[in-house]
Parts: sequence; structure tokens; C-alpha cells
Amino acid sequence: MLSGFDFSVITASLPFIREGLLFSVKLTVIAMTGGIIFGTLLAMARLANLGPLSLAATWYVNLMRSIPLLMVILWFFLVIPLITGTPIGAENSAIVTFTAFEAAYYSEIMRAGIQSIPKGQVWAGYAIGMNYWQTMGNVVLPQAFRNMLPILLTQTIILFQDTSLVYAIGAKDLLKAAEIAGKNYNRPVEMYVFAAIIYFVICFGLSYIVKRLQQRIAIIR
Amino acid sequence: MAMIEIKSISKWFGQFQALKECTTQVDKGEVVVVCGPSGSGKSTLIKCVNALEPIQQGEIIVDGIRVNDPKTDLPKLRSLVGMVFQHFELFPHMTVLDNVSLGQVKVLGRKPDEAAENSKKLLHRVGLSHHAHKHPGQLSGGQQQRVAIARALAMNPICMLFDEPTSALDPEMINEVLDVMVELAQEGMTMMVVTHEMGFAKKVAHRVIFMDAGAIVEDDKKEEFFGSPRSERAQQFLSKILHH
Amino acid sequence: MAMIEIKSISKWFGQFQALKECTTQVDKGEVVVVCGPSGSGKSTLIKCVNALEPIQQGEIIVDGIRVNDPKTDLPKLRSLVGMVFQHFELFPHMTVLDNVSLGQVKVLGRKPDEAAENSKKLLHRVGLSHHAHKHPGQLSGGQQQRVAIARALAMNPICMLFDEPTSALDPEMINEVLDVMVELAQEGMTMMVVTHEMGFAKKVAHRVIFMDAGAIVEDDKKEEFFGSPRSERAQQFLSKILHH
Amino acid sequence: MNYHWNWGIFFEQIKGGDETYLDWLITGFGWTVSVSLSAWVIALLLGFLVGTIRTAPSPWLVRLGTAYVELFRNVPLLVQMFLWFFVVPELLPRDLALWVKQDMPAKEFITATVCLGLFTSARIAEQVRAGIGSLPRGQSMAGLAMGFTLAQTYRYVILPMAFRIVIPPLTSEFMNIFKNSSVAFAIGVLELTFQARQMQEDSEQGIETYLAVTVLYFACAFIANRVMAFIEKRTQVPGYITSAK
Amino acid sequence: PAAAQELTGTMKKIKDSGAITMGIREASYPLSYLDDKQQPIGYHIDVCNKIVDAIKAQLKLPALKVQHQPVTSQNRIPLVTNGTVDIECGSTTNNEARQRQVAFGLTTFVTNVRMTVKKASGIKSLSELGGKPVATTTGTTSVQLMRAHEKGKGIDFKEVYGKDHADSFLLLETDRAVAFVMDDNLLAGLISTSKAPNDYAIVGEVLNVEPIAIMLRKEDTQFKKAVDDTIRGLMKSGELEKLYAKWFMSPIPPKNVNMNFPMSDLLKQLIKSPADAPAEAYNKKS
Ligand SMILES: Nc1ncnc2c1ncn2[C@@H]1O[C@H](COP(=O)(O)OP(=O)(O)OP(=O)(O)O)[C@@H](O)[C@H]1O
Ligand SMILES: Nc1ncnc2c1ncn2[C@@H]1O[C@H](COP(=O)(O)OP(=O)(O)OP(=O)(O)O)[C@@H](O)[C@H]1O
Ligand SMILES: [Mg+2]
Ligand SMILES: [Mg+2]
Repeated sequence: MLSGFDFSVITASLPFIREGLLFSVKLTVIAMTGGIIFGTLLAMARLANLGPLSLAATWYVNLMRSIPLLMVILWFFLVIPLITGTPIGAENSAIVTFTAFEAAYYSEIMRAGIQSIPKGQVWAGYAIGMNYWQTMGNVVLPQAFRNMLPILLTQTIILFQDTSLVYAIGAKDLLKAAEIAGKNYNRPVEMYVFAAIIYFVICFGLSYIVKRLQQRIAIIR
Repeated sequence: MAMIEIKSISKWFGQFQALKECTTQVDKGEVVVVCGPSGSGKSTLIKCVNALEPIQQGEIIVDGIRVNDPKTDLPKLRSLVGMVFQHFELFPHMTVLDNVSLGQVKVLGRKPDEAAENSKKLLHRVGLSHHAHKHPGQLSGGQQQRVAIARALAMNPICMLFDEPTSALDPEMINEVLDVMVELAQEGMTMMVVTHEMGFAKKVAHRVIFMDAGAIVEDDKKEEFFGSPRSERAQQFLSKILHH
Repeated sequence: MAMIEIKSISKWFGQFQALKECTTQVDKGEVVVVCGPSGSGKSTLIKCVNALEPIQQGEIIVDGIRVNDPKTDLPKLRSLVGMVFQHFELFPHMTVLDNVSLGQVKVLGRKPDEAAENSKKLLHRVGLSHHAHKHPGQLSGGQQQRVAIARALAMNPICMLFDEPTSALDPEMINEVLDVMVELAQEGMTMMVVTHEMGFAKKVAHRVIFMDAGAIVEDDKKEEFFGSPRSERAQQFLSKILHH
Repeated sequence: MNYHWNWGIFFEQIKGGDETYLDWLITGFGWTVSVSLSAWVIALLLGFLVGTIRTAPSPWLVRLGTAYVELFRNVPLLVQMFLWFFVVPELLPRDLALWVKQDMPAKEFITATVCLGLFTSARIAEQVRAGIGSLPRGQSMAGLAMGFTLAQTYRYVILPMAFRIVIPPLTSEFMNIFKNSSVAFAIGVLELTFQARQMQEDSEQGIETYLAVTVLYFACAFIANRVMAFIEKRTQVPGYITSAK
Repeated sequence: PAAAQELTGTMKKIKDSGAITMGIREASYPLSYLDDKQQPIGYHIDVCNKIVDAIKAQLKLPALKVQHQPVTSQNRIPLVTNGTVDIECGSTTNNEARQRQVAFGLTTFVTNVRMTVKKASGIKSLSELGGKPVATTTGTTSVQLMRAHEKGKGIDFKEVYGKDHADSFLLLETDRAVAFVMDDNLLAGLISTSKAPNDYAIVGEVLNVEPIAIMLRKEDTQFKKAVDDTIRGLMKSGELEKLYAKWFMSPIPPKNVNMNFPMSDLLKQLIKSPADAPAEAYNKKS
């Protein structure tokens, strides 16, 4: 069967795949940026003693982390139109869902990052007269972010792979594009192998960057 | 004239009482050394002075401002009180110069240029002009602690708190930090210093406070303390610490 | 009779030469103190003695065994050499008793009961009989270091290496550890001790080695070292360290 | 939304059979749990093995471990599942391939379990390596200095503490494995997601179906979390601060 | 006259928003799928485009925007009911269970559920499948149909599942299954694009007759009338048969192969007398 590999399907469907890949990348970048920002706020809410707000943040994070992403994608897609009154389209829905979902994971990472900063650093910030937000913004978060950069990127690699789940609501990412091409030409094996290679190259490239970054950071400390 | 007044303060961590009715005061220009066994509450006491730890009873007044008053602008108060920590607590992601400038820009609202100018002067004063553009991780412990002192001085504090500033240092580096502190004391800075360096205490302290189990056990003129401490606990402590 | 012979050893970490042609020896029953500025290679030197760090040149012979011979049974050799670390390095997930017994059971092949019996004796000796069932995290630094000494002694070592055993301790606790070490020395244990506690050196050392930048700069009888160190670097170091 | 709700659907008989939809979901849940737990065992064993190898003194072992991790974590699970099922057997000798494809008992289950186990083991290996790396270097020195061999040092000193340190990320991974097991439907394991698709297609009560399935997955993750919290509590070292909570 | 009537439901929504959302499938060959440029094409897409043209004319909305929303068999019904999709142009079977949630246009295609095998196996009937692995696609109901069929009674099938039709066909192709049970038009499409189309045959009993139709929201008479009128027109004018010939009897993208799938008698009859009855009406005996 492998000898019967027909790689002409790949060349024929390249434009298709490129579009899917672009969407995967776009979704990853937006969800990462939004997720880290929202996740950091969640982490801060959890760590500060804010009563109901901390509790709500904790619940949100635990709930999101306990439901398969696939289900979250479906629910958001079905429920958002009921809230907003108008359908927002599969791609927008995917962006909202991924940002909200990944925020829960990023928030756990940022929480660990913030907790990894010695308490003395916060005291030192306060001691020169900075307030909570200044201390967070200038002292704690920049360090937490640096410390956690490798883990944040690892999570982003997972996020990139997870974009394949948007097939459930009909958005076309890299894997979906490959699958459709595979179906139209009835050559699924070729397309899956091809997708595996693309994913590997991109994710491996990213984790290589992670390693290099880790070394760069190690010099500063 | 009292710069820091500590009036019968108590503090609990959950069930555990870390400070028990402590009362003392530090006058303007006075240098007070605080010593005592580990866990006796020394660090806690001085952290209460600039409200890094809240207190549950009593009151603390710094330069006429009630620290534990909900209406007090704590950031402002803290900028008036310089603080130096045992583990330096420099910001490792910034250069030495930025460490010293940060508070001036963010808290005092100085222009970045102006702040940098001033920071360089201070770094020169602690003997580190050549290291302004390094990161803290590239300096020795003694050098880091001198940067930390410069950072505190950059806010033009009216008094300084030190929490075991030399105990994380290699023996060789202790003196380079103590020298800076002696100089500060001789210039008339009001200082409250937690330390076990009795040499420093003998040289510049006006008074020595000895703490044990959260309480202030002795609060004497330096000469009296080293002459004949009243409590047995302090005698015992001194004998252990001076022995080697 | 030489227990530890160090013959012209050199060691590199990548490009960086941490030890430069170091030669010395420790006789049976002798106590040798190693001192010198931070980064001078003291820790590296004693880690080479039980092959925790490999060397690239020269040779080390412990009790007649060539340490850097590929055929040497390193675990066996190491069990003959007790070692105590600056940060204690007790195993946090085991009780104090298990910490002391583990090596006896797994390396010496003693029965668990027998090992526990022996461990209790050793804990008694370092004054910690009452803490046998606690975990290391529940003890003070001084207590942890005494457990570490008991753990090393449990293997019946023929000599002991100490790497700054007191420098992570609160001043009050230093003596409780030094006292145990003094006792060991007086019982005739062969010891190689990296420390800045000159009081200890004056009291029990036979010889003092002074290192700087990876080289052994002085290797003198105690009296000569404290009397008049030959090198300027050592004089300078001593003056800084003894001053406060 | 003019949706026709029917919460009684779970108890309705399925056309042409004597089961109810609830029976389907229960079977599916059983398979989900079996796949996840079996894969978890594989993932833990291999994860700790590979993670340990990656801290070994031999550069070749380290490279081997790194290659393993990179291979299994850089391709999405769904794609791996497919490759294991459709491509790997084609690389085997003809007779063996035929056996694997037709006669091997529980072939979908085994493929899914192995695939999920290896995928998860790569992530656990990363965490274990980080856990070992976060221990003070002095700890392994202390073990060696007592005369332990390297293996003994790992067994008695390094791994027990590394395990405790990685419990929080392991908890997430344990929760994830239940969620990730849903991908097994792609090769025809009759697990929860599979049954959900089947049920929604058959009954046309999609919302009820997905709600039930969401709740079941949530329950798995929640129980996994509690189990790990229990283990974390049981293995806590007195006087030693690992993670709070 | 239509203009005088007040608009309701989907027609009002289309008029107000100036847009209509068409639900499309990605690989329901050749009813509704994507070509190389990611554009939806297929028999049902053509039918829907005719409907859209008619609505444009009726509502006097020459600039009517047509949006495409890909749907799957899992989410197509919720998407129609929650208003995301106005008209689903896929390959949805009209049956009673679905009629509880949605409405269907006039039946525009009929498929028979049958099986495909490798010719070399010599299998001709359900009754020969005892103890053999049979492939179907997750989320379809073929297994129940096999069990329910008289020839299938008492036979022990070993079901294996693909997550979509291409995977299921791969199960057959790689000898993991000896037969693949599915809608015959889909089977014909898969065979025509396979590596060796001559190796496969569609054989055996018809397990079910399924009317396929365009899906709409329920209780939306104005819109359903617009849809049905258009379809009826296409049927009367013979245009529908031309569309059928275009997609089923001539080479089609992307591979330019001809499915050669002649129109079934039932569909011919339905073109003469259009109806929107559910599948159950055609399968009374089982
Ligand atoms: N955040 C905290 N939560 C609970 N207990 C605390 C906390 N901080 C300090 N303590 C306890 O309060 C007591 C006093 O602590 P403090 O740090 O002030 O002692 P110290 O005199 O500075 O000791 P050292 O010389 O070791 O620095 C100790 O018993 C300590 O365990
Ligand atoms: N694993 C290592 N890799 C690279 N360089 C190292 C390593 N360990 C030690 N060094 C370097 O070797 C030199 C000697 O280190 P060593 O720890 O022996 O010094 P030391 O005299 O014990 O100092 P200290 O008093 O600070 O403990 C230092 O410059 C150190 O940076
Ligand atoms: Mg303190
Ligand atoms: Mg050292």
C-alpha cells in the first residue's frame, strides 16, 4: 500500500492546505495573546484575596479544564448565537472559544509563575513605594513571564495542535484541509502523513525556539 | 525627636503570635541595632514599620504618620522609608541602573534621564560606577547588596531599615557592605538594623534591642548592652555569638 | 601515613580551569582546614577526593586506592569517605532515622533492625535522640547538619570531608555543629574541612590550606598560617575575615 | 430557539434493538474509562523511564529520550491515532500485518491505548525531567557520596522527591487523558464520544446527548483530580513546602 | 401578490439582513463538497443556488449576500434550529425523528443503503457476512439496518468503524473489513475515485431507501413554499434532470471522473409527482 503512495494529491491540494495552515496559525496567535492576557488576570484574581471574584476565577479555570475542548467548542458555537442574537460564524466562534478555553490553562501557568517569584521581590517593590499594579507590572509579571516562557510556549504548541478540533464547527484548519483533500481525492493516508510532517516541522521548530530562549534567559539570571 | 514610634504592637500569623506587645522608638539620626535568635521576630518587627506586614494591635508612627491607619497612603509612606533585605531582592530582569532608577521614575515621577543621572551618582557613592549596565545576576553578593542600598537611597528616604543585610554574604564581602552602612550612619541617617555583626553594633549603634520569642527583652544603650545585658537569655546569646 | 594523597591535579569545567596543579596530602588522624575566597575551588577540590567531580589531570589516592582509575569501584570508595555538605542535603521524604539507616541497609547490607539500632546510637551522640521520627523539614538548620554528620558516620568512614558545614546556619547554631566536629577531631578522625570558621581552625586543625583562583597558595602548619602567612593574598583574606 | 426538548430520550428503546440510549452511553463510558486507565499506566511507566533517561549522564541516552519526546509530542493525537491504525501495520511483514488487521483481539482498543499512552508519556517525561532538574544538585551528590550506585541514587533519593514535585502537573495530565481518550472514536473504539455521535444521529436529540456526555467527562476529570489530591496529601513530606492546596 | 403579503420567519430575516446562510458539507460527494479552491459545489449546491436566485427575485434583493457555513452530521440540526444556517444544502435524510426538529424541502435525491465489497471476495449478500468484519461510519445507523433486515437476522457481524466515509473505505481497502455498508451514491463516489475502481462492486440487498432533501427550519411556511416552488419548477422544466446528469453521469471535479450513477426509478417517479414524505414512508415492510 505504501508503494502505492500518490503524492500528486498533495501538490493538487496545496492552496487548500495553505489556507488551512494560515487559519491554524491565526487562531493560535490570537488565542495565545488573548489567552495569556485574560489568563494573567484570572491568575491575579485567584491569588489576590478578593473573595467572590477569586472564587469565580477558580471555578472558571477548573470548569474549563475539566471539559473536553471539543465539547467547549460545540457549546460555544451553539450558545453564543443565543446570547448575541446573531450567529458570529465558525471562525469567530473558534477564536472566542479558544481564547476563553486557553486562558484557563495559561492562567494556571501564570499563577505558578507569579508564585515562583520570591515574596521578597514584592516587598522590595512595595518598599520603594510602588503600589500593587506598579509592583505587578514592573517587578512580578515580567519575571513570572520570563520564568514561564518555556512552559507558555509548550502550551502554545499544544494549542496549535488543538486547533485541529475546530472541525467540529466546520472551520477549516490545517488538519481539516488535509482531510478534505484526502476525501475529495480518496487518498486519506497520503494526506494524514503529509499533515503529520507539517505539524512535526512546525511544532519541532517551536520547541527548538523554546530551548534557545531558555538558554538566552539563563544568561540574564 | 522620635522618627519611628512603635507602641505596644502585637501581630499574629494565624494562631501564632509573632510579636508580643513590642514598644520602642528610634529618634532622628539614631542608629538602632536589633538582634536575637532566629525566629524571634526581628524581621517581622521591621517589616511592620513600613507596613509590609499588617499589625493587629498597637500602633506605629513614622515621621508623624500613623502607619496602621486605613487612610494612610502606604506607597507614599514606604517611599519615605528605605529598606534593604537579607537576599538583596534586586529585580533580576533589569540592569543595575534600572533597578536604582525604577522607583524614582514610577513613584517620584522623575524624568528617566534625571533619574539615571541621580542613580549613577549613587552607584558611584557605593563604588559600583562600572557595573551600571550589568544585570544583578552578574554581580557578587556584596556588590548586589550595595546596589540594593543605592536603590533605597535613591528615594531620598528619611530613615532606613536593614534586615540582616550581610548574613547572605561570603565572609570576604561582609565588610564592603558594612563600610557603606557605617558611612551612612556617620552622615546622620536614621537607621534600624537587624544584624548579628556585633562589630558593626559596637562601632556605630546608639542603642541595641534584643528580641526573644516575639518580645523585646532588652532595649539598652550600646554601652550597657555590651557591658552587662540584664536578661540571662541575652547573655547566653551574646556568649554564643561572640565566641567564635 | 597518608590517607589522602592529591598529586598535581587539574580540572576544567569546559574552558574554565577550576583547579590548577593542586598537590597536598592528609595523613591519618590529621585535620586539615581549607579556606580561601569564594570561587577559588575549595568545594571542587574536596568533591574530587571522592570522585563526585572527575579530574582531567593528576591523580588522587585514598587509602591506597587510585580514585581516578576507571577500574575503581566508586560506590565502595565513596562509602569509605564520609561527606557533609553546606546545605545538609538530607533526604526530605524520609524520617531522620531512615536518613541515617538507608545507606547502612542498601550499601553495607545491614539488617534494617541492626541499622536502626546503630542509627539511634549515632543520633544520640549528636544530641538528637528525640528527633528520630521527624522529617528533616521539621528541624532547624543546626539540627539538620548534625543529622547529616550522623548519616555520614553511619557508614563507618575512614575519613570525613566537610564543605562549609556551618555557612548556611544561623549564628546561634554554628556552635552546636562545630562542637560535634571538634569532638570528632579529638577522637582522631581524619578530616578535610572547608570552612571560614577560623576559631575552629585554631582549635583543632593541624594544617591550613589556602586556595586562590584554583591553586593552592599556602599549605602550612596551623601555627605558621595564623602567625605569618607567606602570600599577600592570604594576609589580605585573613585580615578581612578576622576583622569583624 | 424552537428546539424540541426530550429529556426522556435516554430511556427510549432503540429501533431494531432492545437497548436504551442510556445503555449506549454507559457502554461508552466503560470504554472511555478502560482506555484512559490502561493508557495512564503505560504513560506513567514510560514517562518516568524516559524522563529519567533524559537526566542520565550518557549523552546518547539523553538524545534517545529527547528524540522520543519530540516525536510523540509534536504531532496531534488525532493524526497519531490514524497513523498507528492505518500506516504502521502496513510497515509490518505481510502475514503479521494481516493478523494485526483482522485477527488481533481488541485491535482498536489496543491501538488506541498504546497511542494515547505513548502520546501522554512524552508529556510526562518532560515533567519528570523538569522535576528531577528542580531538585538541588547536592541531593544526587549526597546519594553518591554515601556509596549508592547511580541507579540506587535515582531509586531512593531522586525519584521519590521528583514524583512528589511533579504531582500537580501529573494531575492535569491525568485529567487530560480522559478528555484526550475521546479521540479514540476516530479508529472505531466504542467509547463515549463515539456513542454520543451515534446517539445524536439516531435520536436527533443532540443537545441532550452532548449535555449528558459533557457531564460524564466532567465527572471523570473531577474524580481524577480528587484521586491525585488524595495521593498528594498522602505523600506530603512534613515540614517541606511543595505546592500549596 | 407576494410583496403585499407580510414577511415572516426566514424570509423576513433574509430581507432584514440582506443575507442568507447556506449550510454546506465538505465531502458529501457529489451532493455537496468543496473543490480545489475551497468553493462549495455539487448537485444540491446547484439546486440551492436556484432557490437563492428565486428568493432574490421574490424579495427584490439583487444584492442578496450568500454566506456559506460548513456543517457536519453532528451539528447540522442544532445549527438550523438556532438560526445559524437558513438552508442546509447537504445530504440529509428526511426521516420522522428529524421532522420533530426541522422541516425538509421536496425530495431531490434518493439513495439506497447497500454494501460495497472487493469483487475478489465473491460476496453477494448480507447472509454471507457471518463472523466477518463489516465497516460503517461512526454516527450512521447502518448497523441497526443490517440487524433489522430479514437477511441479516441472526447473523453475527463484526462491526468496525471509520470516523468518516473515507476512513471507512480505507478499512475495506486495507482488508480490515470485507464490506462497507453505506448510501449507494457515496459508495459509488468513493469507488470512482479509488486507486483501483474496477476492484470494487456495490452488491447485496437494499437495506433502506432514503429520501434526501434540503433542510429548513420548522413551521416556516413562507420560506418552505419558496423552496418547494423553486424545486417544483426545476422538476417541471426538466432542469433538475439536467443537473442530475451533470453531477452523476459526467466527469466532475476534482479528479474529473464520471460516477456513472443512473437515476433510480423512485427519484424519476418523485420528479413526476413531487413529495416530502420521510424515509419511513418508503420502508414500511421492515
Ligand atoms: N508569613 C508567615 N506566616 C506564618 N508564620 C510566620 C510568617 N513569617 C514569619 N513567621 C513566624 O514568625 C516568627 C518570627 O519570624 P521572623 O522572620 O520575624 O524571625 P527573625 O527573628 O527575623 O528570624 P531570622 O533570624 O531567622 O530571620 C517565626 O517563628 C516565623 O516562623
Ligand atoms: N558545574 C560547574 N560548571 C562550571 N563551572 C563550575 C561548576 N562548578 C563550579 N564551577 C566554577 O568553578 C570555580 C570553583 O568553584 P567552587 O564551587 O569549587 O568554589 P568554592 O571555592 O567552593 O567557592 P564558595 O566559597 O563560593 O563555595 C568557580 O568559579 C565556579 O564558578
Ligand atoms: Mg529574619
Ligand atoms: Mg563551595
